[in-house]
Amino acid sequence: MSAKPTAPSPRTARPRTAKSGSADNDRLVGFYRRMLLIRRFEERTARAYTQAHIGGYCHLNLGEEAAIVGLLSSLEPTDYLFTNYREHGYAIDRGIDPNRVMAELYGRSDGVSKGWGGSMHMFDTAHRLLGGYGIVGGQVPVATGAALAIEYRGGREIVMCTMGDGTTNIGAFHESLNLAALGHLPIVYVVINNRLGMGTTVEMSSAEPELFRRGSAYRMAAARVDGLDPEAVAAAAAIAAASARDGEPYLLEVVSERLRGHSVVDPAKYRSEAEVAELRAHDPVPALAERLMREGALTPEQLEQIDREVLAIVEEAAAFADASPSPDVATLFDYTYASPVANAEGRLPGDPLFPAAPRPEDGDR
Amino acid sequence: MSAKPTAPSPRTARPRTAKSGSADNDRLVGFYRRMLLIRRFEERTARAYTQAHIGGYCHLNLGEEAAIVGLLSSLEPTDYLFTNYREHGYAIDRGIDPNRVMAELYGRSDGVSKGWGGSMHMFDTAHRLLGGYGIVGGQVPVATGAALAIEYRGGREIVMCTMGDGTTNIGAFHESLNLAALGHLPIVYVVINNRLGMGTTVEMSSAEPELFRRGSAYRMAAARVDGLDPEAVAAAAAIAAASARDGEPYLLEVVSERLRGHSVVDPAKYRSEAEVAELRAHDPVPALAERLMREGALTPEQLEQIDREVLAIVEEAAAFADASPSPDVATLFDYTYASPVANAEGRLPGDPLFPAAPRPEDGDR
Amino acid sequence: MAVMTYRQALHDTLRDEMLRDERVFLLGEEIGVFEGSYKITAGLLEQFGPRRVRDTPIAEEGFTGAAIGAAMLGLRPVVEIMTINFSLLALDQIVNHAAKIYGMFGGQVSVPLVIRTPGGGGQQLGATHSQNVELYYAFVPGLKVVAPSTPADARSLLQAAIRDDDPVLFLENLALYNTKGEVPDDLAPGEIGRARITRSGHDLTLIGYSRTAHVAAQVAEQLASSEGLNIEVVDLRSLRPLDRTTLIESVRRTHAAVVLEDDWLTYGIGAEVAATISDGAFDDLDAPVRRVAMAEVPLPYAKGLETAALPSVDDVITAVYQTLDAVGRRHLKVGHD
Amino acid sequence: MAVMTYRQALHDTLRDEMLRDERVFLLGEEIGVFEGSYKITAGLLEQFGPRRVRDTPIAEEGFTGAAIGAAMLGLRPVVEIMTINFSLLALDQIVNHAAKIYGMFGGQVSVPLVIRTPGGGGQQLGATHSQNVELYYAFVPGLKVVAPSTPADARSLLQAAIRDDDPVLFLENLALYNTKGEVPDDLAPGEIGRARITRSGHDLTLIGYSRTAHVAAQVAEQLASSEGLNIEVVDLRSLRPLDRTTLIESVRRTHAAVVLEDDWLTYGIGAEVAATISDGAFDDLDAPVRRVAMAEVPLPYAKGLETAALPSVDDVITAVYQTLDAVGRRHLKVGHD
Ligand SMILES: Cc1ncc(C[n+]2csc(CCOP(=O)(O)OP(=O)(O)O)c2C)c(N)n1
Ligand SMILES: Cc1ncc(C[n+]2csc(CCOP(=O)(O)OP(=O)(O)O)c2C)c(N)n1
Ligand SMILES: [Mg+2]
Ligand SMILES: [Mg+2]
Repeated sequence: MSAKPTAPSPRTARPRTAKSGSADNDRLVGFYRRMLLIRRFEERTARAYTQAHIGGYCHLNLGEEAAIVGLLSSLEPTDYLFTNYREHGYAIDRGIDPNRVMAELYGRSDGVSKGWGGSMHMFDTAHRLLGGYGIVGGQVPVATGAALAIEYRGGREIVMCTMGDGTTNIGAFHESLNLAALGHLPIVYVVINNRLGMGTTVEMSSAEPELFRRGSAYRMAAARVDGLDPEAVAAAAAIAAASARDGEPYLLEVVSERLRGHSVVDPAKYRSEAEVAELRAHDPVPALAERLMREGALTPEQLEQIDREVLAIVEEAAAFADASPSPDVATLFDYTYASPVANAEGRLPGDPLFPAAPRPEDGDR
Repeated sequence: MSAKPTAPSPRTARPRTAKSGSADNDRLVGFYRRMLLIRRFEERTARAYTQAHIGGYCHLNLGEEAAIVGLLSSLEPTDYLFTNYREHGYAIDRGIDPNRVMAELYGRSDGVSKGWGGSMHMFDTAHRLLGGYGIVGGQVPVATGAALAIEYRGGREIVMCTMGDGTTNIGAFHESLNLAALGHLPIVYVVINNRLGMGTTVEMSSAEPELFRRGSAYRMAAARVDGLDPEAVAAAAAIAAASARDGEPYLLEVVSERLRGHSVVDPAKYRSEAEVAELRAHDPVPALAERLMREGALTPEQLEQIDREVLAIVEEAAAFADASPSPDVATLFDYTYASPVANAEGRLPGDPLFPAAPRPEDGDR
Repeated sequence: MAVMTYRQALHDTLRDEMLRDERVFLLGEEIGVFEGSYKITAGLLEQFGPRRVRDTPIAEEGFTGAAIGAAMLGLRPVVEIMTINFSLLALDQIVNHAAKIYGMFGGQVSVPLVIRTPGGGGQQLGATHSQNVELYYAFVPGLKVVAPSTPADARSLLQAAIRDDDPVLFLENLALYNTKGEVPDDLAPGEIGRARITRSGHDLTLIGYSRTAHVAAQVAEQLASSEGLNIEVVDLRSLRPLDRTTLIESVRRTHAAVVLEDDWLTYGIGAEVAATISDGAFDDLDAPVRRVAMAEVPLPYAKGLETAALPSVDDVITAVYQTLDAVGRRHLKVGHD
Repeated sequence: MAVMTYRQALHDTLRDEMLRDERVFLLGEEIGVFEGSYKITAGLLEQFGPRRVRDTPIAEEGFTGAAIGAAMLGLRPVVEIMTINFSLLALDQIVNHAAKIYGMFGGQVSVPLVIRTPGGGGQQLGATHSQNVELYYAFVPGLKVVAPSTPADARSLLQAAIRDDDPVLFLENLALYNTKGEVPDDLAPGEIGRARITRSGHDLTLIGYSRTAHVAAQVAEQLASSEGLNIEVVDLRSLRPLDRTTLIESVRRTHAAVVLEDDWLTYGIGAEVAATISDGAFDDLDAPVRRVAMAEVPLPYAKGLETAALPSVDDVITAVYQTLDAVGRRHLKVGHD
């Protein structure tokens, strides 16, 4: 239904890095490349937003790169992923062509959601990313139901459902975790704790600020992990996924950072300069680059090479998006219903409910 | 605004019982009298329902008498009480004239809610019973807000908010407890765990069936108490109330029984005979009567005397209710808004939106 | 052909659809062990077991949302929400998720979900338990909303709803569960989006849906025998899509219309029906479209107050008379204004 | 008299009411530290402190319900729900509690609560963040719903709402926050339940509220200068109660009406307006009441699609022309049918 990807998927396009032959190092380098791709993609997105190529709300994953790659490492291609509106990085790291992700941001017909969704609503059936949801907590019951469907069919897949720290205070979170625990559903709930809602801290919004402890209200296994360390996240996520695959849902809290404002347009004035400096000091992307250099896994040249490759992918994505056609206005009524229905409404705002009958004299002229 | 009570309040009308002079015994006899009043009132209610004097849904407190008297013992007259739809016993035990409670059940103008509320919606400003709510969990945020108002004003009152076990699975419960804990609000949340929603057991509906443990998701102090023992409930409620009065909300689980069906019309076929027999064996009202006799606090004659007194109150309530006038249909539009407003709608269903102008010829005749 | 209650028709259809299609399963509060608050699902837990008849906790938002997710993966959940009043707790899931997922993601997955729920006042259930808020769903593109009034339509539209690829809000009514009617054995799935003229006439069009379709039929019958009036009755059956064509065609013949609804008048379902007719049959209408609806109050518990607030057969008859009266007067005035 | 933005008028009114009445306090998501998603409350946390400007967790149902309870005890909470889309999560509290508590308990306590929330599409926010669901509140007896379109009305109606003893849904609009207008220094609280004729004319009545009241004024202006048309503009201002009298009086003079709304057409706010006019001005109307509304789709993100789906000035002009055209034709046909 949507355009063919024209660029190779970033995951399959990863050239091997030399130097250290160890599998561990390879894995870490792989993480780094994926993290950097998210980083550069989001930076490019911010720029495109400022250039008015992107509209609406736009929330970036800057600072959450290690969390994302760690989490998604635990999933099989057949597993399902549900996220909130801060999901560009997930989409890319799940293997969706960055071109199509950027095209979605640009609102073009080659976008993953054909331009209907935008930044908050990435969706791709093939990669089993089932959205991208903008209502805080809205994805949580829905993801739970996907797990229910798997259980119903006796499938081996699992569902991963990510959300923010602020989301743990909304009723849907509670209702869903209870349902999942009662039904022994194969789902991992992931709380990305970046310590802020928009400007509201976890301490201001959650009476139990160690969010993973909320699993105990449903006798659900739970853990907290450092979201700046991709290996730690991957290890924790593997445990969580294994539990879900065994029919025991799991609550994983990933303590992370949000390097910029809540969305592209938020200057985050509520953060002190010291706080921002502190954040930058913990930035997981340069930290991993440094470590890889320190451990001899990558030379500065190789790092630069990776950056160039990643930048090329990102620039191509922007070019692809820019070149992709806008959806045809004639398709406006194509996606209200999946099956045809009598008397469906298909009027444009200027159309009358009942078109006037042609005047009798019209025929005469 | 409503009719004056014509019978003495059951609380003030309690004659002293002789025999044992100990304060403990007096207290227990007091509990017994209050419990029996609830018991007889509810039995009378069930009868009135069968006789079609009462309509709608009707949920009884049979089996919860010890819980009610124990809980309300912890409240000052200035404290506020919010309950769910299973609240006749709370209304009476809070000191509201049983006549007016029964009149509400009959839908009469002397009813506590003037006949507008019915069984599920008892409300009395004077006794600070602020409803009676039929939406499961609906009262929980509202009660939390009442506590917020107290805190806002620096008042010394507390709020008690009761609910059923099934209610701990709805989102509003979670959102409210979090708000209360964050705001250090003076509120006691009481879960009457009668082990059933309608026919659904706690184990089927709550992944953590020890419901008080759910307080931990909000770092809220919590406890569980035997709801068949009025003294134990009173002691636990006193602790909970003291905590709330100190600005720390509290979650109290009261394990109780529901002796009959979910509502008057539910035959409860989903319960085995053995289960029902077991229930009857634990019935808190006869159990307390027996204990009082065993301990020599009351003689069989005194017990009978109390029963007669209580029955008289209940019968008078039914007679009062029966004699109370139905609300005047002319008041139908009196309670949509508290303050007058331009262009408010006040049409009966048969009225046209725009009354036809009188016909010219009408004036001629 | 069997005569059965509306309740029985729903029950049998659920059973038959579950037998027909493994993907169909039920979930909701108290539908299993308790056999349903209104006993529609009685016996189904025993027949199909807890995998396909799922008792849920009291968590309308959670389990409705879960049904959406299950539908996205290709199952065909049928949710029971005990009464439509409680659906307000699931509204975000229904309006922001069920109705949006197909469109918002560019048509990638559909949500073949049915939500069954009864409306209805008149049972002395008080203000929060007596509402008719089908409007909240009928308003939303992406949802389909049906409101059958007879056992046969209950069956055929429930079949259609379950087999439909889109989310369908299936409106039942407390007052209809015990009503009886004929249900043909070989009934085919109905067509969503179509009203039906259930009685033809030329004096006036009386429009209803769900319970009020019965009231309309009853009034038409009564006025036929007492006054010799020939009233046409339209049963809307589908609230979204709304079958404007049938409405207009009828009023073009009768030149007058009265709309019955059990919700509040201002902004209620009847507003759209009246606006539609006033527009599409503008040149044919001899009197304003009259609406008979609930008084605009939180519905009181006391029987007398409740009765006064709810539309009655007499209210409808008054409205019909007054409308016919206006038609007469207007005829007299033709040419004068 | 000062010229200020709609945002500023809201901000100043909140501040002034808080200064005037200790019982008034604010609560909502991100209204304090973050200064409000749309900055209406900027600076108020600093000025009044966290007791009176309360940042809440993301829990629309919980904090809206809490505001109801606080109002029952005599406080005057002003809730901000970030956009009206998120109010669906609080709907049970608003409809089943705020709107019912006064009536259901026989008038014992009132709920002096204000819920401020903006609607509005056209910002490329996608299907779940671009809805106009004021209908859900306007439908409910027990609630009052106002929808000011100018800074002056924003101020006077917010004053009125805060001082009112009933729950008031105060509808704002994303597209209006930056619009400017004159606000008299000594402005008195407005009267809820009154529309206003903001421009008088005799050729046609153009009706709007909130953002569409601006569109109506703009079109009237434009057609006055380009075509010499004399269009009357009605700004509804209050959706419940609805000021039917003003509507009918206007249309009795102009004989034609076009209703503008930013929600979906079928069952939208305009349905009631059209039904009301078609009824009350039946003998005076020379053409069907025309409605201009959003296309009935989940609003897409892509700019071109979104623009196509939303009513534009051109759409309104088309509707006005077609209506005037119909008026003309209808005049020709008088006496023939
Ligand atoms: C129900 C609802 N309420 C409010 C919002 C507005 N909103 C969008 S994001 C956000 C903060 C969410 O914080 P968190 O869950 O921590 O996620 P993060 O943005 O930090 O990733 C809010 C309040 C919304 N989209 N949905
Ligand atoms: C939101 C909502 N959902 C469903 C119902 C129907 N209902 C009424 S009582 C009840 C069971 C409540 O169980 P519990 O909380 O344990 O209270 P109990 O009746 O046992 O006192 C249900 C499901 C309702 N009133 N409100
Ligand atoms: Mg966060
Ligand atoms: Mg219970």
